[in-house]
Amino acid sequence: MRQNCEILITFRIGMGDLGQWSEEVTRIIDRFQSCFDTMERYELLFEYANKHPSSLAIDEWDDGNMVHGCQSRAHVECSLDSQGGFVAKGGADAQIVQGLMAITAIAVNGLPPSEVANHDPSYVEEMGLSQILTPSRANGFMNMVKKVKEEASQM
Amino acid sequence: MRQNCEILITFRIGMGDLGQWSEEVTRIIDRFQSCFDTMERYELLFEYANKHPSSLAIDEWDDGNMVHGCQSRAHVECSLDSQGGFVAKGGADAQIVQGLMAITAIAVNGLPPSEVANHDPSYVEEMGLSQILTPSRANGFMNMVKKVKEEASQM
Amino acid sequence: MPLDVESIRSQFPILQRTLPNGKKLVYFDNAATSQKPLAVIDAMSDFYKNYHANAHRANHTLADESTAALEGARDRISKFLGTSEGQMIYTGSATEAMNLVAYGWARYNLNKGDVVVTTEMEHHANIVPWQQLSKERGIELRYVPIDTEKFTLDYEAMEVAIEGSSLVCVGHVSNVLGVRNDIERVIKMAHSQGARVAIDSAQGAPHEKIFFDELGADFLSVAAHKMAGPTGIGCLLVREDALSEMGPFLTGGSIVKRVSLEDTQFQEGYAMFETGTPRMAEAIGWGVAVDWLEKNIDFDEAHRHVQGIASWMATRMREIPGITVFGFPEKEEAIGVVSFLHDTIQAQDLGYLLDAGGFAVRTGHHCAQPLMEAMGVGSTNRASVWIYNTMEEAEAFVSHLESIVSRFG
Amino acid sequence: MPLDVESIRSQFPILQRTLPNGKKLVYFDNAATSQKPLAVIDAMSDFYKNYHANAHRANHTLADESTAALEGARDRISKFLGTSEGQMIYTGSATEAMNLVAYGWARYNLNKGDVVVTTEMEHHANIVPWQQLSKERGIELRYVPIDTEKFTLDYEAMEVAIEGSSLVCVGHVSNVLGVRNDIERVIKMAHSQGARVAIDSAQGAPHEKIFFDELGADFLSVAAHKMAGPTGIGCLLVREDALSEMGPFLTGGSIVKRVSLEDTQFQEGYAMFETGTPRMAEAIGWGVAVDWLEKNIDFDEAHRHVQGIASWMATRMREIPGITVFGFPEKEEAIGVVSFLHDTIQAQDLGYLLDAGGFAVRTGHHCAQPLMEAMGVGSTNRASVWIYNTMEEAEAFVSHLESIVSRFG
Ligand SMILES: Cc1ncc(COP(=O)(O)O)c(C=O)c1O
Ligand SMILES: Cc1ncc(COP(=O)(O)O)c(C=O)c1O
Repeated sequence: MRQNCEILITFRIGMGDLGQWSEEVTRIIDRFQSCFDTMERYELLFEYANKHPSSLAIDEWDDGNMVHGCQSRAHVECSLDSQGGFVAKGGADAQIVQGLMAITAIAVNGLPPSEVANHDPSYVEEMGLSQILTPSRANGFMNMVKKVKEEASQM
Repeated sequence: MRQNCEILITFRIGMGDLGQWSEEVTRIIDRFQSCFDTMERYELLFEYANKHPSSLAIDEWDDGNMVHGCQSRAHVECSLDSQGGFVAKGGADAQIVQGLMAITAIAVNGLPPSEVANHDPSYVEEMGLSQILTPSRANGFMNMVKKVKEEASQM
Repeated sequence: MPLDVESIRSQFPILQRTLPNGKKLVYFDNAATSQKPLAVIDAMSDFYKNYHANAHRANHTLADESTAALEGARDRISKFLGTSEGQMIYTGSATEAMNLVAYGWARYNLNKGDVVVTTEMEHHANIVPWQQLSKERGIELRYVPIDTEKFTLDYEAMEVAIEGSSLVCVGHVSNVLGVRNDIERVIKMAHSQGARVAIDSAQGAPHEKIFFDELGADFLSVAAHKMAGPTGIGCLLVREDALSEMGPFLTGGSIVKRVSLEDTQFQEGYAMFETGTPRMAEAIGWGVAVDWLEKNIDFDEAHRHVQGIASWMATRMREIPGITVFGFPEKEEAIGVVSFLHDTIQAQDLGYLLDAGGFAVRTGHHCAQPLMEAMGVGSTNRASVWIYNTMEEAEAFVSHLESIVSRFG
Repeated sequence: MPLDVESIRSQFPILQRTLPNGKKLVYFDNAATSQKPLAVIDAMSDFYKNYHANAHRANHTLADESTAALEGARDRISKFLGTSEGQMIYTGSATEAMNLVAYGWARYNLNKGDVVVTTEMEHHANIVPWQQLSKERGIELRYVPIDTEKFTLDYEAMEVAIEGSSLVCVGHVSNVLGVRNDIERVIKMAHSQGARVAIDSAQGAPHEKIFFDELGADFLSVAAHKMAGPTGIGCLLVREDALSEMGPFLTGGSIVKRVSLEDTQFQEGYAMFETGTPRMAEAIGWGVAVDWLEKNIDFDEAHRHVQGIASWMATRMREIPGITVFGFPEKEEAIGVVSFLHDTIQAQDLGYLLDAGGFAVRTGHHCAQPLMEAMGVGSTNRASVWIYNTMEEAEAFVSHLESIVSRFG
């Protein structure tokens, strides 16, 4: 399907060349790569959603931390921990989005903000999530990453 | 062109089976059939427009004798002559329409109204005018014939 | 004779689609928009490839052909909807058709204190125009509630609401519940009070043959894209006497007899409302769609087919732990829509998980937030069935839903 | 580099058409509507065959693909017109775009005694909405006359007319005369008086690259079908500050954040104005049309090509006995339109006689009756040129016209 391919290509380019990831992220990639099908990938996403390392409680959701362009509600709050490491807390009403947020948090939390500002989220590509991330979902995910990177660059 | 053919077929059916015409009409058919191309047919129509046997003067054009559904203005006034023969007077601002009206007048004038009420105008088909009578022009012509027949049927 | 579903399916190219995830498409989002048979798609291409020109007032062959096609379509569509071409106004959509009632009729006939009645069950297209009118003109807007036990309109409340009203606006079929409202009764009630009636038939016309002249409604809106036709076109059907009370709405070329610097003399009848270059490809495509329906679909059989599938799905889905089905898709007169939710799997997630199996359903408030509120939910998942769906698809759907619930529930 | 007209022509299927009278089509009715390249036709078929679904708020793949295509088209079309997607509102046509200015801006901002300025040269789409507004609201409507010697707007009279006005509505290019108005000057004049400016660019956008943001107009209307795009879609471009002064016009689904029984909270920006199921196939087709133009057409070259042909035709036609050409298609900035009449061959007959040679021209008042009046005629024959026309076609046209005049004149 032509239209769709164009979008996916943009999406790939938007994510830059494949980078090097932390051990943790590499392990997640491996787990996703061993999935049999989309349904299993969703199961994994639900799993990460449930064990989100820094989820944002629903009473902290406000206009300021809202991610625009998502189909469902999504919020990201960024801060620094006591060692100056980056912390992204995320909350979404959909588990799948929450799962993506969890993985992003795992990938960026603890890094110096300057690194987060240049963060390359192409691991979702490696995880085989591009089938799941149809154009507008990819758009929502990219907006979330963009918000994280922007906030990091201002720290 | 599919769409067009459909319309032309309707148009043919609408005109009924080919009938028998007066000597005068047969002569006109012969003249049209000897035309080389559309331009020559138009020349003939212009000629008939100019020698319209009963044209309707422009100051007699009114809402009552107007033919609807023509691209240009067209008016037909029907009456009986002193012998009870039918008389259609026609006027149009386009010569081509005026020519068609002239031929119709030649075909029906002098006939008893009851015959005019059942008038079959398929001679225009025989004249090779269906190329000229694209759908909406055919429509205008058919409306004119319809008006003549309706008025005749009420006499 | 039952529908020949295999033959029907084979005429819809998109139904052969395999999704990027390798699954075959199972399209259960028909209430949002229907798919198109090849004949419709080809007719529009044929127009653009062979005889596209601006219709009307032209003296060249192409323009004449396009005019004939455009007007031929009007003739066939209006006949298909049980009326004649003088009673049909092409619009951009069903939504725009309802706006035409608001701007072209109500603004010319209603004033401060007049009453418009609509219902809680309506699509936003049959609510927001009346709210706007109410704000601008001081018109009183009354809502007929739904009976949340029976999931029908509360006709007794309607009787009261209609008293002293000037316009009653009711949906033919609910896009959320598939409820077929008793529009015949509503029309009678309204007319007995001297009120005009506007029926939103966006969801009705795809499932039930419309006999507009017999029905007696004053206005009825239709969307082409929900009944095998293209996007970008719909129509408003208008009864003759209501039409004579209407005034210009969208203005410009085509709808005028004569424009001078001082004033404009408008065309009469439907021709007063179709300004600008006509939606030609769209009208031609829709004309072919109604021909196609006429030829391929017996509407009674289609209803039995669609209702049979939806009814079976609803019954089976109610047996799945945690699934709630709203309303009564099992009822004989219900129209192929199954709205549902799971207790713990959030609606959007459920939509994605169904999509992972190739099943296209809609998730959201379906542009009917007041109804959602009455039902006490923010959104639903909605599977909606049309003529080309099969029992096999329904079975696969239910079994995929079962597996989702057992894995994610 | 001059246009590669042969390569361009080969991409328009209709240009290969042979008419029922055996003549090859020569299409000189481009000001009425342009033809479409195969890429545009195929893109729409592809949509219907492969990924048609209702856009927005959906969680299934098809809906996601159609949303991406719809929004991708918005992005490319707005960029092509020199602005960004937030400034573009899809409408059904250029006519509807001007009505959106009248209903969505003027009705919220103008009141009794306010002044709207338009001109005698306008298409009815840029006159009738203002007359209606004037009637409903007691707004004063002023017309800038044309200079019937120079066939241009009378800019001195315009200076006076604009004084104290709130809105100035001017055509970019006349569909009857091909005159390119000095819209830059008009925009400056209007803004210096604190008035907003609406440009009717239905005839401008097909011939001249629009840089909306640079231009500084507040509103600008465009018709897709006149620039290689499909029927049934156009747009209004709106400057940010003007957009913030607009209020809802057509209402229903999609344009709302939240609907309750009491009230509706609308979306902001362009999203407040696109209600109902989007014109999806149309937007996608138009998006491909602008891609096609971007790739195949250098607008400066196109202008030279089009103007060169029209200028040559006008010059030669003036030499034919009895033929009057209106205005000055020979001027360098004129845009490919030749309006003409014969002394004795009535306009409609002349149209038919040209059609007999395969030449499609338009005959009538071109929805510009006030201009016709100023020119002292009821109608004209109009040949209008676009990118795919050739000098050979122009030569054949002139020679056929000569033969008509000698045989029928
Ligand atoms: C100058 C001008 N303005 C507006 C329009 C209206 O465009 P549409 O018919 O596409 O709405 C036209 C089309 O003929 C035009 O030539
Ligand atoms: C009941 C109902 N009314 C009106 C509409 C509006 O139709 P459209 O979006 O085609 O204008 C819809 C479409 O979803 C609908 O379901």
